[in-house]
Amino acid sequence: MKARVTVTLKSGILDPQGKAIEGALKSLGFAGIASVRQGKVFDIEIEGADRVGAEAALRNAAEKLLANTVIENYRIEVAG
Amino acid sequence: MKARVTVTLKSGILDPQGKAIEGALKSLGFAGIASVRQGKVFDIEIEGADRVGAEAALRNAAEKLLANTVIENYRIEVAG
Amino acid sequence: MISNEPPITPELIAQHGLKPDEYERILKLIGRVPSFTELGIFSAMWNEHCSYKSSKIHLRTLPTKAPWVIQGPGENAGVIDIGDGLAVVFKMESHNHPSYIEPYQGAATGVGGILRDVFTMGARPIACLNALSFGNPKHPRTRRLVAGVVAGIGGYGNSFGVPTVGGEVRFDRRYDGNCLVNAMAVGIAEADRIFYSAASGVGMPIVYLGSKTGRDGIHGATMASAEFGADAEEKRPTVQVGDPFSEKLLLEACLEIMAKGCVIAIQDMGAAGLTCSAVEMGAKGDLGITLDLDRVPCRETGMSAYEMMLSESQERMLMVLKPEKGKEAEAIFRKWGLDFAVVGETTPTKRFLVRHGGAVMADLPIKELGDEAPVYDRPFVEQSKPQAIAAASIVPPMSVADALEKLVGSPDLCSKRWVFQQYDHVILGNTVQRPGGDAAVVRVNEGPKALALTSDVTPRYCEADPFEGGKQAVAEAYRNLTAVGATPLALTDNLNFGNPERPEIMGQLVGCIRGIAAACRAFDFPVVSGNVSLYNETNGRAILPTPTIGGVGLIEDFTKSMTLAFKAEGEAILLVGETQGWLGQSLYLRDICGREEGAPPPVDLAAERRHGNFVRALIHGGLVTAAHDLSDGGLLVALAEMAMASSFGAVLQAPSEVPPHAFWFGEDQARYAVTVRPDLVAEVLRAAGVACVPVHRLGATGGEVIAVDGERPLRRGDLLARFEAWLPAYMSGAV
Amino acid sequence: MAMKSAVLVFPGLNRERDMARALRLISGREPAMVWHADSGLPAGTDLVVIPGGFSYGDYLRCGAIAARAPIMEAVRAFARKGGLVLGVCNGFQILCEAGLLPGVLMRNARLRFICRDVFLRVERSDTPFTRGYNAGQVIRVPVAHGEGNYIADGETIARLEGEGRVVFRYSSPDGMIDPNWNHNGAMNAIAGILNEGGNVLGLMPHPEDHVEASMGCTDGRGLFAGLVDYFRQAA
Ligand SMILES: Nc1ncnc2c1ncn2[C@@H]1O[C@H](COP(=O)(O)OP(=O)(O)O)[C@@H](O)[C@H]1O
Ligand SMILES: [Mg+2]
Repeated sequence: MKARVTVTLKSGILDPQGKAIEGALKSLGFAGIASVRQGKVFDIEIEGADRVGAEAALRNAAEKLLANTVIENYRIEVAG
Repeated sequence: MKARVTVTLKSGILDPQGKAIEGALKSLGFAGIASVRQGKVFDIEIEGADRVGAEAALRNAAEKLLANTVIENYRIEVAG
Repeated sequence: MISNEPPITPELIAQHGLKPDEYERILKLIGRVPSFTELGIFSAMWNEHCSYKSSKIHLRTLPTKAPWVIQGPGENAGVIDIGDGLAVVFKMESHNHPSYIEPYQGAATGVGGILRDVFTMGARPIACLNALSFGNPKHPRTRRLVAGVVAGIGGYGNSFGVPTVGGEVRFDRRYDGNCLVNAMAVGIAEADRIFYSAASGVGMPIVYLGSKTGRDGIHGATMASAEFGADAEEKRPTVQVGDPFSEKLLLEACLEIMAKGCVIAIQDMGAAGLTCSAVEMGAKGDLGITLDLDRVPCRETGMSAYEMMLSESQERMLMVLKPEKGKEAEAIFRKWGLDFAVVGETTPTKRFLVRHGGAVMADLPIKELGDEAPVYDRPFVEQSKPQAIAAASIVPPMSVADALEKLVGSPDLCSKRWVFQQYDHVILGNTVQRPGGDAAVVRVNEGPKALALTSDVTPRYCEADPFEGGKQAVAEAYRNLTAVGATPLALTDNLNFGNPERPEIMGQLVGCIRGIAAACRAFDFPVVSGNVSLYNETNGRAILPTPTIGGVGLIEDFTKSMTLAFKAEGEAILLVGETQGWLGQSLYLRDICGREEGAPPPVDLAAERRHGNFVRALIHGGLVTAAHDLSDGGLLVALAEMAMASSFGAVLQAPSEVPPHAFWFGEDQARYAVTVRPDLVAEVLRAAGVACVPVHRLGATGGEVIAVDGERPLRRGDLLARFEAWLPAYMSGAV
Repeated sequence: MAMKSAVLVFPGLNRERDMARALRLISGREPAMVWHADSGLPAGTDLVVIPGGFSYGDYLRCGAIAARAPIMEAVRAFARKGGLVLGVCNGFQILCEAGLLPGVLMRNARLRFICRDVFLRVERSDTPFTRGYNAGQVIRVPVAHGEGNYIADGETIARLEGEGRVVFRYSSPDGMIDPNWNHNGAMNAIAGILNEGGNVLGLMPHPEDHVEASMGCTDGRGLFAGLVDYFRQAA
């Protein structure tokens, strides 16, 4: 099974990289960019076909390692 | 408008980060993880409502700045 | 030979960078049409990068011996003895083309490669340097290349954990289409525990260590020797990615199994990875090698023999281990989380035999692939020497003060802080002199010994007169080491040139090597390692000839190393060496007068050595308080640098014989500026007389300004601001 | 009885030698080097040190993977019992990721790795880690990091400040707090903080690289000398 965990910064947490990219885009002449926030995606190959088990395991992995829940949110999608 | 640009490594390109995370997940006792690849997401707020223009601008931004097209692919989604 | 490989066509042969006559040679050698895998192996081994076919006969003329040389050219790195049972292991290598195509990864893997060359020999790396040449700042690509290359060098070295303590950054439109990234690594080993690449013993297991093999950089070796055309973009996907984390583990694991006495021979996998390393081990040991590719740890599925043999995946090593120590070695590698696999064995046949999926994919004579690969004596023309330019014939377009202001804020002379601040230059706690001085000084273990390290070359001199330019590059390295109080011991060279198939380019290469050789001989300053990078040209336009010299010197007591900053108010400023006011090819002529002409300053090798020995003796005798070598920009720029590094200005007079602009900005060689306590000036002058070294008193330190006789005084603080401003402003897009 | 220190070694750390040398020179005793896979600390350990570097390549997030290594359980237990723990640079990041210190260290404001000497104002001298300095004293030590930009939510910052747990701040050479001297953009110019118990310190700069007079600067000595003295008194 293929799964994707997307980790994004909680709103309110400042994002130096996003800010810098925002600035760079503006200086490259991209009008109308209001804001940029950067996050991470993890594309994970999982053995077996137990969707439910996989989701549970991934939530656990996100909580324990993939996301720093102090500053980050995460979303899990398991592709059939 | 909200848009998301997702940048992932081209297949075959070494992903040291993914490799290290894979190892960490295994040593944390997550069984059945076959592989992990890490990518980036950029959540971008765009002023106005010109979907088509926005997509064009984002493609341009991805090519020029957000993705390193030597080793990365990108995907653009503009949410209505 | 069973295989489902593509047939060998003239197109395929050409794509592999093999010339028709070279292919003929292959047919004669093996008496049949090569397999696809064999063609790949030949193309990797016989290309310029691995075979040195265009440069070898000329490299042989370089002096490589001295009583303190333990290993000269021919191994992964050079080795010299510094006493106390310690040896210094060092080498410089280029990663030019990959860095132009993918600046971050190209530069990063360049650093990774040269670090491996050093720890492969049993040394722990203690310092890195990097010599960078970029195109015109106004060229659209330059800023991105600078940002990417610098980030890549820092990204790899900082994470690996070696201080990056020195280097060079230059800009010239001639590098617009080919930037140069030359990385140097220096390590310390026990003199009686050096490891070499020659295999020995028949039936010995060949072990693969490090990271897994992927399709990274396939054809990287051939790419690195291919002239760029419009199709450079298509060459992109071959760029490999560096993993400094794995390299750090590889370092620790290798040093651990070396200490445990497990290793017979070791060779890192660099260009053309498995092919180059296996062939080198066998050829040097006069042994055959058999590889079983089914045992090679792969990252990707379905890799062909061709791909595995040409893959340039990083952070990999090949070793011949003592059979009885195999288990112990494997346990150590597992502990560090690295791959370990026996992939073949040594044989008595002198054949390079490669098996995959039960089939023989290659069966070739190993010596002809390796140390007996073809060498060329390419035709070359020596260009005619340019006319010397009389100082009097140059009308100064602005005052000396204005020129100084302009020069200290120019791309080539401005502070490179923006660059070296991105490199960890203090890690390991042994950096005595950080970037920004003449040579970096790095303490050896806990001292008292220290190494002085520098990298130098003046490409515009080399183009105007390859022979004098070659001499000057070595002379400047010699001066930089001397100025910190070090005794120059040996050097590594990285020869960057255009297409050697053009006689005028070949002439530059030959001329520079002759110049380097002459200087090395005159200074007892042998070449112990190096690297050649040719075909640095785009659409027929070559780079400036750039033979980078990496110099290493020894300081007996690191607490006595000399710095260039003024130390106190009211000290005498003395000029060591003769000044005619040589403006030909000077930065003053180029950046102030807008003319790139004339003969470069000639280098009097005997004077260089005499003046160097004199300055070193003054430093060791505690007679000087500051010392600085004179090079780009000439005397006044050097004095400004000494002032800017301190909190004192200077009051200066010029002698009348030489026109002021020529005296202050001429680039005459064999010169130093030193400061001396007033009460010691007489003694220094007496010593100079005895040593037949010309020394002139220029003035004294002190005050807030640099006041040149008859010129507008310049505030030290304002000069410093200009000096520091250009690079950050440029990188932020402001200029 | 000289201070007994244990230096944790994770794959990818690279300043463990600098740290071990500083501890040896100042405490007169070789520290124990403790491998990440070990489950326990040496008996009688006074001080646990997590040095700088790039544990696990700093992949994922700086310190994230190391923070979850087996040995960290032992460190947690050691800290819970009041044992002194020092984390420098990557060590600071690891302590934050492990939840032993609050907040996170983000990319430097200018997004570039920075290596240079900086000036730190020592805010307190009444902690085991800073007793070798005077409150308000300014020291010069090197930094070398790409992600040293300390941030935390308003509440956490308020608590840190309220409880006097900010012990080192980036400052000008004369001790002024000034954005021009805050090279990484850290909130409130925070360079080093304590946990609630005052027994766990994390800081970004490298005092261990400024401890030898012959190398030109000894401003980093105070931190180690203070700890040695603290344990001498205790004994
Ligand atoms: N310009 C040169 N001067 C002296 N020695 C050189 C030069 N170029 C290459 N060599 C030597 O030739 C050998 C092969 O060089 P190279 O292929 O760069 O080493 P490696 O295979 O370890 O990367 C090395 O020992 C190197 O020191
Ligand atoms: Mg090598």
